[in-house]
Order: sequence, then structure tokens, then C-alpha cells
Amino acid sequence: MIRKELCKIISQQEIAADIYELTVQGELVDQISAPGQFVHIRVSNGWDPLLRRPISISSFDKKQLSMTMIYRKEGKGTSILAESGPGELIDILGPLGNGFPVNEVSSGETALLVGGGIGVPPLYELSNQLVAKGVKVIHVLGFQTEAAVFYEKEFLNNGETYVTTVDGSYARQGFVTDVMKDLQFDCIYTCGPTPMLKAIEQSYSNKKVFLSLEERMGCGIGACFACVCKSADDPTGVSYKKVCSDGPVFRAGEVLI
Amino acid sequence: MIRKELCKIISQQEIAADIYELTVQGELVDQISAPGQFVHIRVSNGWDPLLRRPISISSFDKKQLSMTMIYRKEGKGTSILAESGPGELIDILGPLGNGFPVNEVSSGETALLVGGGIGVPPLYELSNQLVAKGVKVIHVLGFQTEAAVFYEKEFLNNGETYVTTVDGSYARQGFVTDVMKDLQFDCIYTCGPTPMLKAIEQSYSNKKVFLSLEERMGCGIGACFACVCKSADDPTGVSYKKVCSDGPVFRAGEVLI
Amino acid sequence: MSRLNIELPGLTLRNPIMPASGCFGFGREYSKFYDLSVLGAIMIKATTLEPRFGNPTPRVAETTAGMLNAIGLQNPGLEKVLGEELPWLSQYDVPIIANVAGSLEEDYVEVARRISKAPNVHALELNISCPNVKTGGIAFGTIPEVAKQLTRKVKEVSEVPVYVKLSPNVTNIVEMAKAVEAGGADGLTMINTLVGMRLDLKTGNPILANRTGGLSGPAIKPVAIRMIYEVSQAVSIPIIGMGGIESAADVIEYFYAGASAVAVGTANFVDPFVCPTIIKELPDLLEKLGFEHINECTGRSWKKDGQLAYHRA
Amino acid sequence: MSRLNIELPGLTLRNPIMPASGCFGFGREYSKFYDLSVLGAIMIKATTLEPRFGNPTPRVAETTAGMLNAIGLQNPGLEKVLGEELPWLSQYDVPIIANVAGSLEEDYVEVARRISKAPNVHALELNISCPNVKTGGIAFGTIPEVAKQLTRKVKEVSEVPVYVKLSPNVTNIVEMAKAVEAGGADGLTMINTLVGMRLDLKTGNPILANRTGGLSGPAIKPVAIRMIYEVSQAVSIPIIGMGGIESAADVIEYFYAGASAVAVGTANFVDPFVCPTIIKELPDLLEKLGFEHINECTGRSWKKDGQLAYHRA
Ligand SMILES: Cc1cc2nc3c(=O)[nH]c(=O)nc-3n(C[C@H](O)[C@H](O)[C@H](O)COP(=O)(O)OP(=O)(O)OC[C@H]3O[C@@H](n4cnc5c(N)ncnc54)[C@H](O)[C@@H]3O)c2cc1C
Ligand SMILES: Cc1cc2nc3c(=O)[nH]c(=O)nc-3n(C[C@H](O)[C@H](O)[C@H](O)COP(=O)(O)OP(=O)(O)OC[C@H]3O[C@@H](n4cnc5c(N)ncnc54)[C@H](O)[C@@H]3O)c2cc1C
Ligand SMILES: Cc1cc2nc3c(=O)[nH]c(=O)nc-3n(C[C@H](O)[C@H](O)[C@H](O)COP(=O)(O)O)c2cc1C
Ligand SMILES: Cc1cc2nc3c(=O)[nH]c(=O)nc-3n(C[C@H](O)[C@H](O)[C@H](O)COP(=O)(O)O)c2cc1C
Ligand code: FES
Ligand code: FES
Repeated sequence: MIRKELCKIISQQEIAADIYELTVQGELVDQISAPGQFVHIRVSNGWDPLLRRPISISSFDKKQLSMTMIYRKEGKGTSILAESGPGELIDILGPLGNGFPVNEVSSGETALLVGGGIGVPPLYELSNQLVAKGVKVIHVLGFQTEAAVFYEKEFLNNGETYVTTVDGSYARQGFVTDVMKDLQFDCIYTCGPTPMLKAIEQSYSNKKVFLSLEERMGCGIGACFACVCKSADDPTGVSYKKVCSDGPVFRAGEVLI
Repeated sequence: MIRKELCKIISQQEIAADIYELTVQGELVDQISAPGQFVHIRVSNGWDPLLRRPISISSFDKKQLSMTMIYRKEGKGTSILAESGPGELIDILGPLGNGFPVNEVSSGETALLVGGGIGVPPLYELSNQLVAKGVKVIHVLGFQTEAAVFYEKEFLNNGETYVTTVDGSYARQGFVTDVMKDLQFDCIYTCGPTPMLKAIEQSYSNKKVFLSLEERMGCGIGACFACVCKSADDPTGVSYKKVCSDGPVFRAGEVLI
Repeated sequence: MSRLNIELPGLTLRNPIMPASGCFGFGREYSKFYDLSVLGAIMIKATTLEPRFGNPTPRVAETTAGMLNAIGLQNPGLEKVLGEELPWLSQYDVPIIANVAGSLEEDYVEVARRISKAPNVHALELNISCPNVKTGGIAFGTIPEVAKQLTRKVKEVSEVPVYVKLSPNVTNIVEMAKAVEAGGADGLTMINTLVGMRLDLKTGNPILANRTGGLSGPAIKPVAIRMIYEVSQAVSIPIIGMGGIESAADVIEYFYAGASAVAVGTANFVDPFVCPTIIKELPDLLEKLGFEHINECTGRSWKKDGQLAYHRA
Repeated sequence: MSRLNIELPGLTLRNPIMPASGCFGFGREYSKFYDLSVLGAIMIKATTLEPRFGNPTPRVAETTAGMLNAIGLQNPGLEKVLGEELPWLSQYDVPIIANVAGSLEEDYVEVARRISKAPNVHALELNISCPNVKTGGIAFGTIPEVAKQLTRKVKEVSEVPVYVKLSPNVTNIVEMAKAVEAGGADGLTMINTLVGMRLDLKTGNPILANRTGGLSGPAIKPVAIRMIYEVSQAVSIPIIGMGGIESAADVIEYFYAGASAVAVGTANFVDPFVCPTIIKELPDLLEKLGFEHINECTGRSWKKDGQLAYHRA
């Protein structure tokens, strides 16, 4: 069930250039059903900024009722969010959407988790859960530049991890797709910029691929029709899916991206 | 000179029901030239609320570069202001306007200081300065009800002090004008609701009276013409005074109230 | 005794608070947060004759204290609304106001004719003012004679009272209001969104794929208040007011201006509980302000004391 | 090399940032905060033939992310502006744009004729759009033919280029823009305020003594952007844009929409240093976005790459 709750900030820190890791505590954590779900955060009590900000849950702990989000400080809303500190209460709506289906790979199989930039965070909980059920995980994480890299160690703890940077300032220079070519796996889970998702969808049409999409949102719960995408089997018609409530994770080929 | 400065909050406390006493430190204190001047406070970094809030300086200390404001938490802006605490920085524009002329009474004479509700604060610095130069001060302070009374002790320290409450829940029941009738004095300084100012102006046309006015403000510095009032000698014409830059203190009979 | 019940043409409302069209879908999502029967009414999403996909995304953009939307009237079409959405809503004890849209006059008329027969539809809201649809809409919403004509045609076929939703994007809103009143409208709803635009700093392109969109939220409230103030003095049909409402105080301000009920749109996205919260807080605020009933507030900004509000007459 | 210098009819600007009319008086107050010569230009307060007191107070009311004003064109009158204000301003090396207002056509013409002779007045801004004055104003600002006629009359007598300030309170802003262009306008300034209203919760009365007022501030920015986007594609005279500008990013957004310079109004009240701050921050932002000169930004939202901005032609 979706809840709206004033959650208490446990900690917040800048873990890479403009990348913040925010941990909060709240009853709504108990409602999380899958890695890859997200929350909708109100960053101000007033009306500037007006809209909530959608941010993925990057990990959670139901015993502690705590969850962690990782976000990039970019515009007005995330800049305000970055200023809040431990003990403060923030208004969170969630958990929202449907996450990554962990049951699509079985113990002993290999899952490839591919993240680009701020698409990396939701893969972390996914990685943890896959490892827990005995799936072998390989991570390919793409960043712009050295200063933007985060969570490399955390992913390494779960399995093989390849990092790329666009400018070559750290690890391998290039795109995640360059690395992927040489890897063996049964299933892909990916989240990141749309061009990356498109490239992966096209190159691996023979594989099971799950993509997490982004779209500008109004309500975040399926009521406003801001975040729709066309069903892939009806490209000129009226069939659609909502990223917020039907996604954000879709099976490759399910919707037009 | 008027400055715009991020001033540091030294302390803030609720001294009566919804009445807050806020002390800040900043270079602009050095620019204060008279009791009864005010500052224009920005209560939010964003645009909701948009406008600054005009608040009188109730006392200041040039050595410490500190000043105190007393305000009623009422609408959106003052409610936000009431939430800030020591160490935080607030954006203050000031000092603004022309204050009470302390030189209109001489040592040995008696000044009557009449304040209504949230018009009481600016009289406190005035009282201190008058006492310092040897003027006898009498205070008449009107409040709605017992819970709203503040600074009685502080004024008592400077001289005779009469308190009235509209509902009679504390001290004498009635209006400040009821008390004033029986007092002897050379000059009146007053600040409070417009009906009170009007009553005083009418009843004491034979005395020296200085009134501090309130008006909704835009800029607070004389540029927008939001806060004008008509000159009393040209009631149907185009002569005017600006409350923010020509006032807020005017000699009775100078402007139409 | 309730301070909030209101009678309007076709509508017996337990309170004058309803979600605005397009901001509440067909109620399913919000039904997970609270019992929809607490609402005064529900204005459902615009319904067109055929299903529509609407505009490409991005469809929303934030502005200071507001948002732009260019959904483009996405909806499942009349059949599905009649066959699925309205029956689903009938489990709740709440009157439905059906928002009717189209490109051609015939479309409006056909949707109105059929949807007005649904048992839980107690009124129509004629959407002549959607700024996000290329064909049709704009003339209906900006030319008085065209609006009047459409209103008359829809009135002829509708089995329930017809409220016409006015666009604020006009020079003379009073003229539009009088025209649709003359066309037989039973009430007005106002305002729809102001046409606006945001551009992306990095690309220079409009943020919305549709380029322009409709501005809603607290930013537009003063424009709505002014228009309702003007129109309520010029017509004798009731007004359901909307535009940036987010608190009980806002509701009272709309009533003072001349509204007899209100709708809450954008604020639902910020706080899904905003409607029940306002409904809960209104009686206390009325008490504090000294009103026995909310209908005493209607038109207070321009009525002489003692004059009667529309719905007391 | 400056990235900010701009050439417009009558105006050689060291940068395209100027305070908007009515939000900066005649400059005296802000001259205490900074040297006015840093500004691109100054749009002085509306000047009428005779001195005016304006409307009763309260004259301003706050709204969410905006404010309403109903100053009512208070000003000291043409004589005093010519005799005192403009000479005082001449100590600064900054072109003045004189905002011309009136009730009758003759008033406009007379003010324009005489004020355009002042040596530091480099352009006129014809205020046909003030929402707070009862007589005259409204027809000039909403009827294309009337606006065109007035523009023509003023052009006949003015010794400097004439910019016409458009009202956003119209159904079709493009039509208004084309009309004044046809009347000979050298440029446009837009937008003036949207008509709005706030009511007092306790009394039920309008907060403004004038009842309605003009809405300005960040709330109206998306409406201004949209209108400039539409108008800049339909006319071939330059536009000075305004409405809620408060940052260098806002300036760029206005240029993308189609503006060739901008004015800052309400934001001066919030931060008296807003104009010099924006002027200081603009070059870095342009650098970051990859522009060598701000004029590359004009109309970027609708121009094909490589097409030239107005002031490069
Ligand atoms: C399902 C989902 C999950 C996401 N998870 C994360 C995450 O874990 N970490 C992270 O850093 N970011 C994530 N994003 C992107 C994040 O929502 C945006 O970066 C953020 O909203 C930008 O807000 P701002 O205040 O910085 O920018 P502003 O420019 O002030 O935003 C203005 C408006 O545009 C919207 N917006 C701007 N960029 C985006 C975007 N890329 N996607 C959607 N809306 C946008 C904002 O939500 C807001 O409504 C996610 C987006 C979605 C849809
Ligand atoms: C020169 C001067 C000195 C003042 N000194 C004090 C003081 O020392 N202590 C104190 O408590 N109050 C003082 N006031 C009144 C104070 O400015 C208002 O109470 C305050 O602005 C209300 O803001 P809000 O956020 O509570 O209300 P809101 O309702 O959110 O205010 C909305 C808008 O109306 C304006 N406004 C509302 N009430 C008033 C008012 N009475 N006067 C002027 N503007 C108003 C606000 O400034 C704001 O622009 C003074 C006013 C003036 C003009
Ligand atoms: C996302 C969104 C979708 C909307 N869809 C419709 C619609 O389908 N039909 C309609 O008449 N109005 C529609 N509107 C306008 C609202 O009903 C309302 O008139 C407007 O948003 C002003 O109210 P608000 O400021 O409370 O949102 C929509 C508004 C939004 C924000
Ligand atoms: C207090 C105030 C007074 C104004 N006076 C005038 C005026 O005299 N002449 C005019 O053309 N515009 C006047 N305007 C409109 C502004 O010049 C500007 O067009 C409008 O406020 C939008 O810009 P902003 O949002 O940056 O304030 C005034 C605006 C305000 C807020
Ligand atoms: S964000 Fe409203 S439907 Fe998805
Ligand atoms: S508040 Fe602007 S002139 Fe006084």
C-alpha cells in the first residue's frame, strides 16, 4: 500500500560530486515489495518548488524500517533536499511503481546489472537480493567522470564490477555497452539514460531484458497521465503504460522508449 | 545607509502568545539612527512567500552589533520566521525609514509613550533613549488579552507603566485612551492600530504628537509607491508621503491617517 | 447540523469540495488513500467519443508555484467510461460530474447525450477551454457566439444540468460567461488553465513536447479569484471555482469572490489527502470566522450585507 | 570582449538587463545600493501629463510567488519628470526608456512629444496596458485597431524609437503585436501584469483598495514566455521581455523564447541588488552553455540552427 508519511532523516552525505546518499526511517518501508520501486519526495512545505521529486529506493531494511535513496543534486528541488540533515522530517509518498522482477533469474544463473549515472542506485538493492538468492551478478556501471563515481566498492562486494567513464578519467574509457559485449549472462536489468536503454534493448533483443524508465511526473500514482508511454505492440494507437504505476520497470519490447 | 545583509540569529523565543522576540547580529545595526526605524525581512530563499516583511527594531546595541525585533506570528511569512533558530542566517534589509525624534522633548520634561499590541515594540528603544537623556517617561500599553501582554517589566524599569486589556483579563479593562485622559505630559509618541492613532491625533491636537504608521509595502525603500499617504494639507491633491522612507513616524497633522 | 451541504442544479452535495477534472483520473488511484464518498462530488477526466492517446511526453513541466500540463485529453473513450469507469465509481455515494470534450460540435453532443444518461452522472462539465488540443477547442472557448451555440446544442440532449468550463485566456471573461448563460448553461466552472510555456536551459527547446501547456496551481489563484468576482456579479447561475486551491482558507476566498462550490486540481499531486483534509478543516474555519454555513460566504466581497447568496434564494 | 552588448532601435546597451517600469521609481532609491551605470538601461516610472496621486492604499497584496499592485500610475507629472528626474538621471551613463501613459490619446501624444526630446531618453515605452487605471487604458491595450492608431499618433511626434508595452489580458496577443507593428512600433515590451485579485479572509473584502490589481512576479513567467514565443515568430521588431525574471537562467529562457533584452520588476523589491547580480552572473552562464554572445540565444526555441537572431541581421 502506498503511504504518505513524514519520515525522519537518519543521515545524509555527499558520496560523490553532487551525489547525495539519504537514509530515512518510516513505516512506509514496510510496504516496499521489490527493488526498483521509487518514492515521491516533497522538498518544501510551501509551493516553490511545487511538485514532488521521484527518486528510486537504492536499498532498504525492513527491520530498521529504514531506506536509502541516492540522488544527484541538480535543479531547484534536489538542491533544497540536499540541505536537510539528520533529525529533520521529510514528506515522502511511496513506495511507488513496480520494481525489478527478481524471480526472472534462478539460483545459479547469471544476471547482468547495467547502470548509467544516476540510474545506478536502484540496482544496488536488486544486486543484494539476487545475491541472497544465489544468483551470480555482474555489474557494469557507467559514469561521466571520476568525480561522479559512487558505490563501486558496495557493488564489488556482491560480484564482478566494471566501471566506465565517458571521459576516461577513471577505470575504462567509454560506454557501458562497450563492456557488455564481452560478458556472458542470462538476464539484463538496467537503469540509466534513455539512449543507453535504447542501445541495450536493440542489441539484446534475444535476451531477457528489464529496463527502468524515467519520465516527468505529476502525481506519481497513475492519476494524471503525465508519464505515459506507448505500448510497443500498438505504436500508433491508444494503448499505453504509465511509468509511475505500471513501471518504472518494463520488459524490453513492452513499451516504446 | 541601508544595507542588505545575512544576519545571524542570536536568539529567538516566544515571549507571549504568538509573540516572538528575535535577536540578530549584523553590520547594519551600526547604521541605525533612531528608535522606530524598521527592517525588511526575507523569510524564505524561494518565492513563496515573495515579499519581505516589515518589522520594527525594538532595541539595539551598537557595540554588540545586535538588534532585537518583536513580532506577532500571524500569516505565512511570520510563521516561517518563527521557525528559525540561533545560528541561522536571515536576509535583512535595513535600517529603513525615519524613527521617533527624541529631541522633541528635553531633559526634565515628560513623554507619554502609547503602544497598542504589536505597536509596542518600537517604543522600547525610544523609552530607553529618552530615559538616558533624562526625560521622564510614562508608558500606556494596550493589549487584547492577558496572554498577549509582553515587556511590561522592561517598560516598568524605565518608568510608570499602565497596561490595559480589551477583555479585562489583565490589569485595567479598556483602551489606552481611557488611561491617557488622566495623565500629564509634554509630548506623545505612539504606535499601534490605525483607529487608536486616529483617536489620539484627534484628542490631542493641542499637543506635540508623533505617530508611527503601518502600510502594506512592496520595496520598503521608497521606489514602488505602495505605501503612500496623502499630505494633510492637500487632502484632495497629489502631495504625498511614503510610509517606508518618509515615515513610518510622522508628526500628527502631517499626513492623513 | 452540517455547515457544508450545498444544493446546485443537479447536485446535492454533502460539501462543496471536489477534485478537478484531469487531476483525479476516474478516482481509482485516490480510492486507495481514502473513501471517495467523503467528497462533495468528483469531476472525472475529460471524456471524448473515441479513445485518445493524447500528446507525446514530456507532458508536465514545473513552474514557480505552478505547473504546466499538456496531457492532450488522453482518455479511454466514451464506451469504456460508460462501461467500466462510471460503474466502478457507482460503488461510492458521490455524484459524478462528467467532463465532456471533443473536436467537433457533433462529438460534444454525442458524448453529452450518452454520458448524461449514466445513473451516477449528476451534471456535465462542458470543456470548451482545453488549451492543449489543436483542433476545435480554442474557438469554442474564446468566441462567445460559438460557445453559446455549443452550449445550446448540448443542453438540448443532456438529461442532467450542464456546467460550462470557461477558459481564462480571453480578453473579456464576462462576455463569455453571459454567452453560455444565454445558451442555457445551468452553471459555470472556472477557471481552466492559462496557456504557458517553459524552455529548457540546456537545449533551448520547450520542456513540453507539445511546446505550450496549461498553467495550474497556486500561481493562477489571483487570476481565478478576479474572474469569478467579475462573472458572479454578471450572471445568475452558480459558479464552481478552481485554480490553485490548496487549503480551507483558499476555499473561503473563492466563496467570497462568488463561487458556490470549488474544485481542487494540482494540489492533489502534492498531497493526495488534500480534499479530505480541507473538508475536515472547513467547519472549524467557518466557526472561527463566524459563519453558520458556508453558503453565507458566497459573493461576500461584492454583496451588501444581508443580501442573499444564490443558493439560499 | 563583452558577451552582453546589444543594439536595439535607439538603444546601445552594454547589457540587456534593465529595471522594469514602476519597479524602480526614477532610480534614486536604488542608486544608494549601486552605480546605476552598470545597468543596460532604465525604464522609468510611467509619466502622465499631469501629476497623479494614484489609487488609495492598500496598493499591494501578496500572492503565491507573485504580488498584486494597484499603484494607479502615481507620478509627479511630465513637468517634474522633465525638470527634475531626467536631469538627475543624466549623471549616469545609462540610456533611459520613458514609460508614457495617459487617459486620452492627446495626453499620450503630448507626453511622448515632449519627453522624447529629453537628451537621455533614448526610447519610449508606450504603456497601453496598465490594468489599474479606470479610464482609457483598457481599450488601448485590448483593441488592435485602437492600439495601432495610438501607436501611429505617438510615432508621428516622437523623436526617439517607440516600444509598445503589451497587455497579457487578451485572447490573441499576436493580433495586438501585429497591430502595433503596423502602427509603426519600433519594438515591443511584454508583458505587463495579469489582472488579479485577493480577498481578505477576515473581512471578505478585496485586500487592494482598488479591488483588482496587476499580478507580477515568478508566478506569471510561463505566461510571458509563451506570449513572447508566439509574438516573436509573428513580428519583425525586437522584444524586451519581462515577467518574473529573477536570475540569469530566467534571462536566457526569455532570450530563447524570442526576447532581445529583458526587464526585471518585482524581483527588485525582494533583492535590491538583483539587476547587478544578474549582469555579473550572465557571462559565466553563457560560457557554460557554450554561447559566445547572448544574442545567439534570441529565439532559439523556434529558430533553426544557424538562422540569425534579429539583432545580428
Ligand atoms: C522513477 C524515477 C526514478 C528516479 N530515480 C532517481 C534516483 O534514484 N536518483 C536521482 O538522482 N534521480 C532519479 N530520478 C530523476 C529525478 O527525479 C530528477 O533528477 C529530479 O526530479 C530533478 O529534480 P530537480 O529539483 O533537481 O530539478 P528541477 O529542474 O528543479 O526539476 C523540475 C521538474 O522536472 C522534473 N525532472 C527534472 N529532471 C527529471 C528527470 N530526469 N526525470 C524525471 N523528472 C525530472 C522534476 O521532478 C521537477 O518536476 C528518477 C526519476 C524517475 C522518474
Ligand atoms: C513599518 C512597519 C513596522 C512594523 N513593525 C512590526 C513589528 O514590530 N512587529 C510586528 O509584529 N508587526 C510589525 N508590522 C506589521 C508586520 O509587517 C505584519 O504583521 C507582517 O508583515 C505580516 O506578515 P505575515 O507573514 O504574518 O502575514 P501575511 O498575511 O502572510 O502577509 C501577506 C502580506 O501582507 C503584508 N501585511 C500583512 N499585514 C500587514 C500589516 N499589518 N502591515 C503591513 N503589511 C502587512 C505582509 O507584509 C505581506 O506582504 C510592521 C509593519 C510596518 C509597515
Ligand atoms: C494534469 C492536468 C490535467 C487536466 N485535465 C483536464 C481535463 O481533462 N479537463 C478539464 O476540463 N480540465 C483539466 N485540467 C484543468 C483542471 O481541471 C483545473 O481547471 C486547473 O488545473 C486549475 O485548477 P488547479 O490549479 O487546482 O489545478 C487539468 C489540469 C491538470 C493539472
Ligand atoms: C509596483 C509595480 C508598479 C508598476 N508600475 C508600472 C508602470 O508604471 N508602468 C508600466 O508600464 N508597468 C508597470 N508595472 C509592470 C512592470 O513594469 C512589469 O511589466 C511587470 O511587473 C512584470 O514584471 P515582473 O514580474 O518582473 O515584475 C509595475 C509593476 C509593479 C509590480
Ligand atoms: S505521474 Fe501521474 S500518471 Fe504517472
Ligand atoms: S514600500 Fe515601496 S515606496 Fe514604500
